[in-house]
Amino acid sequence: MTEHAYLIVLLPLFSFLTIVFALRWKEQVSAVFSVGMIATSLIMSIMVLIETLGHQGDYYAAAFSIVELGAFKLQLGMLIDPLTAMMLVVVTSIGTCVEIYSIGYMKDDPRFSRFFAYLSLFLFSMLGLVISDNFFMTFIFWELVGLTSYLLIGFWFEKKSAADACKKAFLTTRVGDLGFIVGLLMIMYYCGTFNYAEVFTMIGAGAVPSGIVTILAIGVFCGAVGKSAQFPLHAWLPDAMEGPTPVSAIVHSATMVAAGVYLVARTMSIFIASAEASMVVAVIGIATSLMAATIALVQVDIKRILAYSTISQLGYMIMALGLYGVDTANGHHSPGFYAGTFHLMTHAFFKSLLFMGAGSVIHAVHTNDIMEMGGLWKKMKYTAPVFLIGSLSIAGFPLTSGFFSKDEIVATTFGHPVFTVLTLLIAFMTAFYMWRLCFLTFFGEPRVAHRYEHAHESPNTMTYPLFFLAFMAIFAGWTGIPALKHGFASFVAHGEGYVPHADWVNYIVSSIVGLSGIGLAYLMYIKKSISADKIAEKFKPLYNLFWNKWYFDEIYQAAIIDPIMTFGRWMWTFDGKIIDGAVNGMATLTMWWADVKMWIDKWIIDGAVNGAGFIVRMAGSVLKYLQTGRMQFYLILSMILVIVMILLKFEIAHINIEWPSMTVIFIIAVLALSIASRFVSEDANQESENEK
Amino acid sequence: MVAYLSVAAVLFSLGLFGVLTRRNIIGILMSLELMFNAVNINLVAFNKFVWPGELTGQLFSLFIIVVAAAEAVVGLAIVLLLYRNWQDITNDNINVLKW
Amino acid sequence: MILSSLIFIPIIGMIIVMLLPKEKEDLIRYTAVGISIIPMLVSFWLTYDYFVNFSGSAAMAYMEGPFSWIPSLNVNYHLGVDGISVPMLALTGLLTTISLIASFSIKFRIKEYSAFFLLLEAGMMGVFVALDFFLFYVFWEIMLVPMYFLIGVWGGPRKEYAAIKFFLYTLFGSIFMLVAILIMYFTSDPHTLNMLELIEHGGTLSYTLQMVCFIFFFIAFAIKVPVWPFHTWLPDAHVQAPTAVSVILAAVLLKMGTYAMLRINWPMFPDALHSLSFWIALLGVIGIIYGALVSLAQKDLKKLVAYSSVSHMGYCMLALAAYSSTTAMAGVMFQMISHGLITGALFLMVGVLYDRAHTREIAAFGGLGAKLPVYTALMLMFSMAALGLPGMSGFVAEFMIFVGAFSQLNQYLVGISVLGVVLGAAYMLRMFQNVFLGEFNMAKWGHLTDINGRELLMVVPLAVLTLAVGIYPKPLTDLMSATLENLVQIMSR
Amino acid sequence: MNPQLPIVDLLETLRLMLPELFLFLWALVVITVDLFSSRKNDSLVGYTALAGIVITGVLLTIAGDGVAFGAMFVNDPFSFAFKIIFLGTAFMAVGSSFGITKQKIQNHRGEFYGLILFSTVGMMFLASSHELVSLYIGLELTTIPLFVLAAFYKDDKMSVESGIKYFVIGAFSSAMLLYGFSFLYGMTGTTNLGQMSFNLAANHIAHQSSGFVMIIANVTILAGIGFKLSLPPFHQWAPDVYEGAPTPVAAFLSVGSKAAGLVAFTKIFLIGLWGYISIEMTPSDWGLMVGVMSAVAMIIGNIVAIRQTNIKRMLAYSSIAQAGYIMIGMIALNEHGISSVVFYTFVYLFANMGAFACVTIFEDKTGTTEIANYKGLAQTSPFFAALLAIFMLSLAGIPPLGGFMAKYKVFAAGINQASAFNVDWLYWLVGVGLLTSVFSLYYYVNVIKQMYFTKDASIYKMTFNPPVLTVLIICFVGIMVTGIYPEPVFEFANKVYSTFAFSILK
Repeated sequence: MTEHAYLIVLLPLFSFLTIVFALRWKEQVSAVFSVGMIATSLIMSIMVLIETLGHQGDYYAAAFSIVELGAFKLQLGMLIDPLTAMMLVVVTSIGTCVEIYSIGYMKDDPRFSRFFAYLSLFLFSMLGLVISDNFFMTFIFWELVGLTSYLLIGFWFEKKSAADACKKAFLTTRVGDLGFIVGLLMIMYYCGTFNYAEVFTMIGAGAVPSGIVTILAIGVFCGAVGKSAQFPLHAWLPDAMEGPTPVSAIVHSATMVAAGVYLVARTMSIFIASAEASMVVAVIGIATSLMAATIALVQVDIKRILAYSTISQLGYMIMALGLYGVDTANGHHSPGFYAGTFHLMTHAFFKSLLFMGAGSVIHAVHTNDIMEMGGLWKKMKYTAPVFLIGSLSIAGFPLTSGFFSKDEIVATTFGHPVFTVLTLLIAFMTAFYMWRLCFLTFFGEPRVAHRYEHAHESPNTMTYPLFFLAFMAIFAGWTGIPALKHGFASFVAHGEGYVPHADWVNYIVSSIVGLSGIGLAYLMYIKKSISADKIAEKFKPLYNLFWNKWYFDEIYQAAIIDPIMTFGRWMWTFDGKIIDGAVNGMATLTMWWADVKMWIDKWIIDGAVNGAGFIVRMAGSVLKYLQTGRMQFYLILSMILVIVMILLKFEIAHINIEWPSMTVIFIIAVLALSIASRFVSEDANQESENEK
Repeated sequence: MVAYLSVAAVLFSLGLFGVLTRRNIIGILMSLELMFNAVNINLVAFNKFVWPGELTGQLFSLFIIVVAAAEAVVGLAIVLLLYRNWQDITNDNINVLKW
Repeated sequence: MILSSLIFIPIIGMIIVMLLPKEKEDLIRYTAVGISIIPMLVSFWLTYDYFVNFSGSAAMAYMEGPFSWIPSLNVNYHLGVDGISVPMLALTGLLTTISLIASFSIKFRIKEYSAFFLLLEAGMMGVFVALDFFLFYVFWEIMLVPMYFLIGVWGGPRKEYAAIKFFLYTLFGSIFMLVAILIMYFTSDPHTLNMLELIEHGGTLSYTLQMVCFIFFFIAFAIKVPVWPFHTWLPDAHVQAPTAVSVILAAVLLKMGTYAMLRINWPMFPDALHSLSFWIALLGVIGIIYGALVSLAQKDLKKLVAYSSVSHMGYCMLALAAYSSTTAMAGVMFQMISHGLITGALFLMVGVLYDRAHTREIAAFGGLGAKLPVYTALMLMFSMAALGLPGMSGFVAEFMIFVGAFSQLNQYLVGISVLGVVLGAAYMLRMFQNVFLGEFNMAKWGHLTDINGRELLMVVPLAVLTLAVGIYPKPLTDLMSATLENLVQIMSR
Repeated sequence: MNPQLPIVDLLETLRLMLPELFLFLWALVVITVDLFSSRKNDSLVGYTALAGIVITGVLLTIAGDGVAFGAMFVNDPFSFAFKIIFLGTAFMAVGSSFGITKQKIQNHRGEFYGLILFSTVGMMFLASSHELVSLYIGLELTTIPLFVLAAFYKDDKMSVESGIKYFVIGAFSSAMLLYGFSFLYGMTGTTNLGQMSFNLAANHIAHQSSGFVMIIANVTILAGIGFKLSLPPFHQWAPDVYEGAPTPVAAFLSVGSKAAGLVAFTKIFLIGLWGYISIEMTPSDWGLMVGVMSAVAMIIGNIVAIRQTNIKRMLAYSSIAQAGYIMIGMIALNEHGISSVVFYTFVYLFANMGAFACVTIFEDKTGTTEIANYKGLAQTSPFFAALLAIFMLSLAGIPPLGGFMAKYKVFAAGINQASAFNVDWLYWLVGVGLLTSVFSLYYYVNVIKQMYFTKDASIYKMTFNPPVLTVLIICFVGIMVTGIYPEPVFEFANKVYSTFAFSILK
């Protein structure tokens, strides 16, 4: 099966094309078709996974060149290793769930089949990204998932907020891609190839200067920052929640945003060559995670809380990978790679579960505001439990997936005390805000009556996928139980791999942290023994900071977008006024020159001749001789120039004026005399005219 | 010979002066004749003093005299026309065509 | 024979069109399109045949001549094509036909219009096949006249200004070229105007003379490209010109500048090129960033596309500066082709909208995606192609340009130029959002109809090609690689 | 020189002078025919004149090359080329004046045509003259009829004014020219141009400097011819005279008279003063002087023309500029030089005469020469508009029209000379030429803009009478042929060069 893994990628593309060109008007058919395709992909992915489990070593498909210019090649190819196989299954399984879920969720949408087309296109891009064996191909699909994300966020483009959000998402990730491109260029320049294996070999062999590797790695990481919504490019992800909820579930929580993590994991060999770059990665990760968690504490929009939670969790993974890089570069052993990828998988399941659950809730109450919900437990018999399972998992409740993966991340930070403390703090906050969300949504009394009245359980197409995901949210993590000989850690491994061992202290500490978070939420929102409002009052500045998302949007608007727009407008003015002005100015000058003659003739001279004032006339009587139309003027002018010419010629030829000097002197004298006499007679003439 | 040439130069300059300053077109015509005559004197003088062998210069001056006469005729005819149209032969006033 | 036919069929067509009665407008239209199809098919066949038979070598194929044309000036009728002119010919053939189809919306003086258009095609074809300097210059100038009329008679409100500006600008550039041609001619021994021989000869010139000639040629071609800061004719000409003319202007005429640089300017003066390459790259980068920033501020759809051309052609200049990299040169060719396809299509699309709405103001629209789904999809595709999305031709071009330029030029400069990718996305998406997304104004734009069959006929081929080149560019690189490698060798000698 | 007159072979002389003699007699015939033809038959005289010109052209080919009257009269390719140009000018001037002879000067047709023919005879003599006296006579025979022709609308103030201006300035320039001639004679003792250059060379070698007299002679002659060529600073009469004179006469002036000036310039400076100049063009000769004049001509002509509203004045300034271009070829003393002058003049004949013919048609129809009135003509008279547009573009030098070839040839000559002898200022001169040719485009296409770019149709519709149509078609064909297949003309121009006097001397 492995050699036909490209079919996994191509089936969704086929689905997209078929829907666009053939099934556009047949809504149900297109949905079923698209689900069928992705389900087939899922089955094939599982087969690939099983085969990969079975044999050692990675599988490379023959690369296929799309550009070949001497040594420069751009290729498409497949690389199937455990990481790929794992991601394939994750993407296709969540993809299948989401598509089934969407049949119910998008039921009455006028662009129903288009939604499935977009989803198929997304899955195609995402799978392509996963399966790629070189940087170039990765970049291609990297951009394509950006496009589909743009399309899906802007699916309800009539809403201005959606239209804004899709643009924001695309542009912000593009900023990250900037760094990615530079990284790619450096890879091409220093390694001469884009192929992962070759690049890693070269870097591993130290063929590239270490300073360059750092820059290069940070460049590649920039791409991940954009795509995985890490600080400082995280601002687009919460806004991206304007898209339909299934989209949020798959694109903006489980798969596409995890692509950044995937990229870092995939190119881990570069990072381990540079401790500095890895440190940058880790710091960015933890900073993002912390910041997002604080924001999530105070938000009231259900999807935004989940979005910030996603950012926070992604930061976690990034941090883990970064620390792995740091440790490995320093020669230490670290579970970071395993922890990051493991959390990537578990997070994909429970976060998509949470999103879809939230979607189900929104579907029921038609609002995103958790302050308008409450007591939905009774109305939503299926949704509420699975949502709580998801929340337990993310909070790190013992024996859920989240518990195992989060423990590994905590384990990674041992040796970096600051990270350990922050990681635990974040884990606490995560448990708190998730359960704040749960308590406000499902428990207590309904706060807005009419919302509650209309609430209802979602159709089966929506709930069945939830069950599957809930199952995964609990048991997917069990693949990483240290007791397993051939668990996740030995399967998806970088380098020699990591053998996990049960660290009971760690288990207990993180269980306590998680449970205390849940407990605090319980106290505040169920027992109400601690007033949330009071705390908000007390820490007003902090609360405002969190509530306004650390003012990132405002800062970007003021510091980047506005200046660029202003600059653009200014440049435009510059274009019209200065550059064009210079060119037109030359033309105008020429025109002006032509005009000057006419103008002087028309106004000054004629004015003077017509006797308009003494001074003007005096000036005019001199300038008059510029006037054309009088042949004697022409003659005088030309004779003067002839004389000048002769004199110049003398000068140039170094001729001493000899015998006929009289002639010249005469001619000059005559000319001078004639000019003078013209003036005199003219004046006399005019005065006599004036007397008349 | 210098004397002859100087006379010619003076004559030429006088003609030039006349052409440049006369207001009456008839006057200009007369001044032009002066210039032509200066040329004639030059030619004849050169022929006599510098190149006495042939009569080329004198011949040339004869041609010039003839042609100048013809030219003067045409000129006077145009002046007549001018007078008919403008009732004026003052040079400065004839300047409809300009710019 | 075959190359001559590319030039003379349009001229014969022009004469035929002129002989038709003025009143039969449809007849004239269809005749013009019909005639333009012939050179299009010929150019396609030529591309195919070149690919199959000649693409392995860098030598000129289908040489015609040199036949003596004006022996006393050593002017020969000398045509030939190689890997860099063949794609341009196909592009010209295709876009002329498409533009003529797009010209169905022209409503008056159709006979003159069609005749001028065919003359224009002859000129464009001629530029791409000429191997004699004089011939090249003649074709280069021939196009100006029909272009002047096409903008001036059928253009927008400020057409006269735009037309004369275009004419004067280009002519201003041409005189520099003329001087340089004459200098080349008189310094060569024996005197010749044969480009291929002069390429050999150029390298032997003194450094000063090389610089002078290089700069003279560069000015001429840079105005055509247009390289910042010679670009100001472009927005005016584009905005005022009728749709089809904008298409041709963007898709083919601008390419002639870069083509000529690649064919003449670069290989002929290697020493000058080597010492000026940084400055050329700098101009390119300024063009990229500047064009993008100005596009960002535009209020008029067409102007936005026009300024985006400045930005896109900046990439060409950047790559051209990296003369020793085959990748960069391939990038130039790809960028030329893809810009021709994409910007041509964008102008067509803007024209389609303008024909219906009679305005091009971005702010006047909104939410058209709801009413015009097919149009929106196509527009989205071309916008994405313009901002360099993978899978489209623009991406391949930009990527190769970056890779090539990075390997040779100042790497900080290239790093800055990458910013253009984001800015490009910014202005395209801003436009797309304001026109197609958001709330739909039913009262104002309720009467708009989706794109019709004729318009699809002209846009879809471009879309298909954009995708084809983007997804599988290998045939094109195979077509050009031998020529490009040879060129790079000559340029870096 | 041999003091005895050579024995003249009368028949040989007659053969050589046959065209001139015939045309002279034919002019008399034309005047006579006018006396006997009825007033109503308004085109007989004109056709007679046209026939005479055509016959002269045929005779010209019979005449062949040779020398008569002791080298006073020389027929060589150079003179042949210019005679063709003169005859062509006359033909087109006559052809395009059928309109005005019908309306304005119906009582004086014979004289009108006769004078044109007389003037043409003068030019042809000029082209063949190889000697100062005959050159002077030829020049006067050219200009004196033109004085009359310029003032031919005898009841029109403007026409008369232009006549008197032309007269005074023409006579003045003759006087200047003659003054210079007299010094040339004084220095060399001969009026034969070929002999003169030998004597001058000897003189130059003997004294190592030609001295002061030479300079006076040089400058005054240049001034005299400058007036004929309307080179700045001797150009200012041209617009006034062109505007006032009857349009065909203005056309005749702008091409014929200018070509005559060119001939005179060539004869004197390139033959007579050949021994004096050196090929490197040291600063003490006329090259730089003419160069500056030509640069100023191109600048002033092209820039002032931009703001003209009257098409005749515009064409006048344009012709000043064109003279500047021709002078570049004149300065470039190489294989391209003189042949480029011939070629340029040849093309200029078609373009300018064509343009003037269009102006004549328009003026006959509407009575106006304002450019603004050409508005919208493309729709009512597409043929007329297209032709005028082509003439304008040719004047501007857009390929593939003849004007471009001519300019190319001229600039090639300049660059060739500059690069061969490292004459820097010649580069600049060519640069000015090129730059101003860009400016010139502006006013040339301004006419096109008026005709084509308006949506409203014109209120006028042009009609053509047969002769003027012939003229237009000849001009069109001429422009296209010289543009697309100029080789025959180039070949002839090269022949002119190879048989030209100074190349023999070299």
